Amino acid sequence: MSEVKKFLYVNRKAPYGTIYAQESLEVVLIGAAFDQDVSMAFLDDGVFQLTKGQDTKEAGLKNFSPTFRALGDYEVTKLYVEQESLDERGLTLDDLQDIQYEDEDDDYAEKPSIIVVSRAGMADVMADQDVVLSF
Amino acid sequence: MSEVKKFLYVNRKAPYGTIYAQESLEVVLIGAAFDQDVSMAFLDDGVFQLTKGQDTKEAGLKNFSPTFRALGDYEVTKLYVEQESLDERGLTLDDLQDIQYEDEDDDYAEKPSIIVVSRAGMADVMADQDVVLSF
Amino acid sequence: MKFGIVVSEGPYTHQASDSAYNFVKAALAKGHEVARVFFYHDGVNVGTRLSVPPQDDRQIQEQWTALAKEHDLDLVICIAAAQRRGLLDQNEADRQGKDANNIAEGFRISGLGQLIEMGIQCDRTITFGD
Amino acid sequence: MKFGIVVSEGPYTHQASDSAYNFVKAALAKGHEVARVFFYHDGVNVGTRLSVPPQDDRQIQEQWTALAKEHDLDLVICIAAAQRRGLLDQNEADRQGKDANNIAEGFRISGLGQLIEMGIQCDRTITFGD
Amino acid sequence: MATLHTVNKSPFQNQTLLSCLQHTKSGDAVLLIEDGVYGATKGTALSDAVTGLSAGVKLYVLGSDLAARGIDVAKLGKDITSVDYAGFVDLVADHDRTQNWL
Amino acid sequence: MATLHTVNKSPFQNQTLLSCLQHTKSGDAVLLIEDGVYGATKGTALSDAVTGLSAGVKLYVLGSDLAARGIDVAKLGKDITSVDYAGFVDLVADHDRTQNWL
Repeated sequence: MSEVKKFLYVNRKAPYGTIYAQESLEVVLIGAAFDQDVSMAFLDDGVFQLTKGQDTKEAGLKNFSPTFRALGDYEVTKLYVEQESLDERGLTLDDLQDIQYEDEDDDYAEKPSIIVVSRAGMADVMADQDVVLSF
Repeated sequence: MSEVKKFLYVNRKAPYGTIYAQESLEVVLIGAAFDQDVSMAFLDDGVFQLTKGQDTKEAGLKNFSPTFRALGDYEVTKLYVEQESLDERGLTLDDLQDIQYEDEDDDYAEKPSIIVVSRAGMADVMADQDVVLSF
Repeated sequence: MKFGIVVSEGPYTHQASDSAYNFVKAALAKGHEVARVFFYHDGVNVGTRLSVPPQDDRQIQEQWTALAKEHDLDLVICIAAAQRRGLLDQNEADRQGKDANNIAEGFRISGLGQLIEMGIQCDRTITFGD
Repeated sequence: MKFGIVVSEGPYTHQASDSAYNFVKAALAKGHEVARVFFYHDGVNVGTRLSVPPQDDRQIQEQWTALAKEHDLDLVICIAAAQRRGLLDQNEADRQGKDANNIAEGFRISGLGQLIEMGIQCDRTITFGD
Repeated sequence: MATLHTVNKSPFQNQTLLSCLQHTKSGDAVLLIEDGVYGATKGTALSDAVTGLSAGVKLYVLGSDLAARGIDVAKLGKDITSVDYAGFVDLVADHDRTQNWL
Repeated sequence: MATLHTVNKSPFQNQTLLSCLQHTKSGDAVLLIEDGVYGATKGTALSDAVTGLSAGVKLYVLGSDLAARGIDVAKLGKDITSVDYAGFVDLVADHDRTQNWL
């Protein structure tokens, strides 16, 4: 495809209470086939989507959190997470899943997909896009 | 009907952005036929439902705000409005519709249906109910 | 004790109908009576038989239909809310001149009076919504 | 300029589909192109022909169908979101073994790829949701 | 004549929990469900406010919704009790009315 | 390379407007629509916060949503401009991208 656009998927909502987080991921996975420059933003309650140890069995819901770890296989490797959003919610990077991708330009070395940025840094990421889709 | 219960309809959401305010009113109108002891509570963004001068024509929505003035005809005469919620939103009683009912025990004198209460007073109203329905 | 349940949001989009389902199951398991489940607002969409959720996800409508069958539950869809949202039984389809209906087994369509009646007759009324 | 529109909430329950409709009309009136309207999440419910809103209220589905006819708009309902929520055309009903369909005239069902393609091809993408 | 209140929204996004707590009476209980469970953890920007507004009120949280969201019970604020759906049913039965803050 | 942000939720109920304003860049515009228009009035518990976070940002509000809610334009905060849908379309066209805060 001749034109490559910068797509940002903005995730500001917690998982499970509403479907937006899950249906956002479905867009990202389909979108990966289009060879665009894809980033995901996690801020506000969106950072809750990435927590590890989610166990939905007793609640009777579908656990979609393992899908985040598969994003690297779809070449979705830039997951921007806002530091202030983590802090306000009492979370650290240790509370989040370890999401990695294989860097084909570096002998397939495993590298972290999560990029922690400040609020100002997140604003810079947002301002650098062609298409911003919010969930 | 032998049993009379105290029903409270709690309205905490703004009108038009979502349908809850409108469909709450539909419940109240139907419920009026059941001869229960009915009150309505307006707090948080619910106080916005009662503002006067709503004109939905250009927005293409249905203006349901005149229905509040008809509540008296359905013998729904206790509309509790929280003072703190008004204050936070920069509203006074003058910004609300003048909603009245005819008191059949007082020679059909027109009396105001809106009862402004403090937050503590609203908590007292809530604690004095048999059935609380939230919208 | 006699419980009445209100479900105010649609399936999958909100967790409300899942929470209500879990609550009803637990109440029945404890020997309580669930006199009625009243579906209002987008909750009416729980009662469509046309949904085809992913096979690895829970089947919300089928769960309710099965629970209603097992415990003879009264699952009532509000007619006014259903009309706005396009949820019809055959009777309503005929009345409105529509060429199809989409209600699932175990649900019935009725008026808002059923909600008030539920509140009057039940010891507790609990709403699951947004 | 070429606009792509996303509608993410259902009719009446949220104002989103009304706002999108007003925006599309204004964009067309100003001579812009609206390349596609993509209905996602509960937005798929805008496309049911079975709704019967009160006669004194706006008829949201009919408004969209009429606008699509007048301006040859491409109204696309996401297939994955529609399956969860019970919005089907005849083709999907046949494929899923369902005995009815409920899609309205002027809408078509297609995949999420149509959303991405819209984002790529349009100068601006605007979402109306919750 | 005590009330069971339920709250199902994240307090980081929505004011509902704070409004609920400001309308409780001494002896009431508040049960956090669905996204409301995020209000039950300690060490957040809101935990002091939740604690401060909860005097005289018993706080509960639905365990299955905690687990779904990956929140360990060790992260709960003190005096917050995790219950299952059977416990939820008991709370409804044991209070005179339920007020669901939507 | 400026952005048009839209916000459609009441700031008294939901944190979205404040989060949006904290992520704007100088030269951006924020358009309040639907229940978001409640963030545009002066003399509220939030008007100082909105003003304080809006430095370098142009604030707009959708007039038809103001009218639907019975808000007189005289109640708007200063430097907040009311536009119609045609103005909304122009704002989208005149900025490089639109970010809708949902």
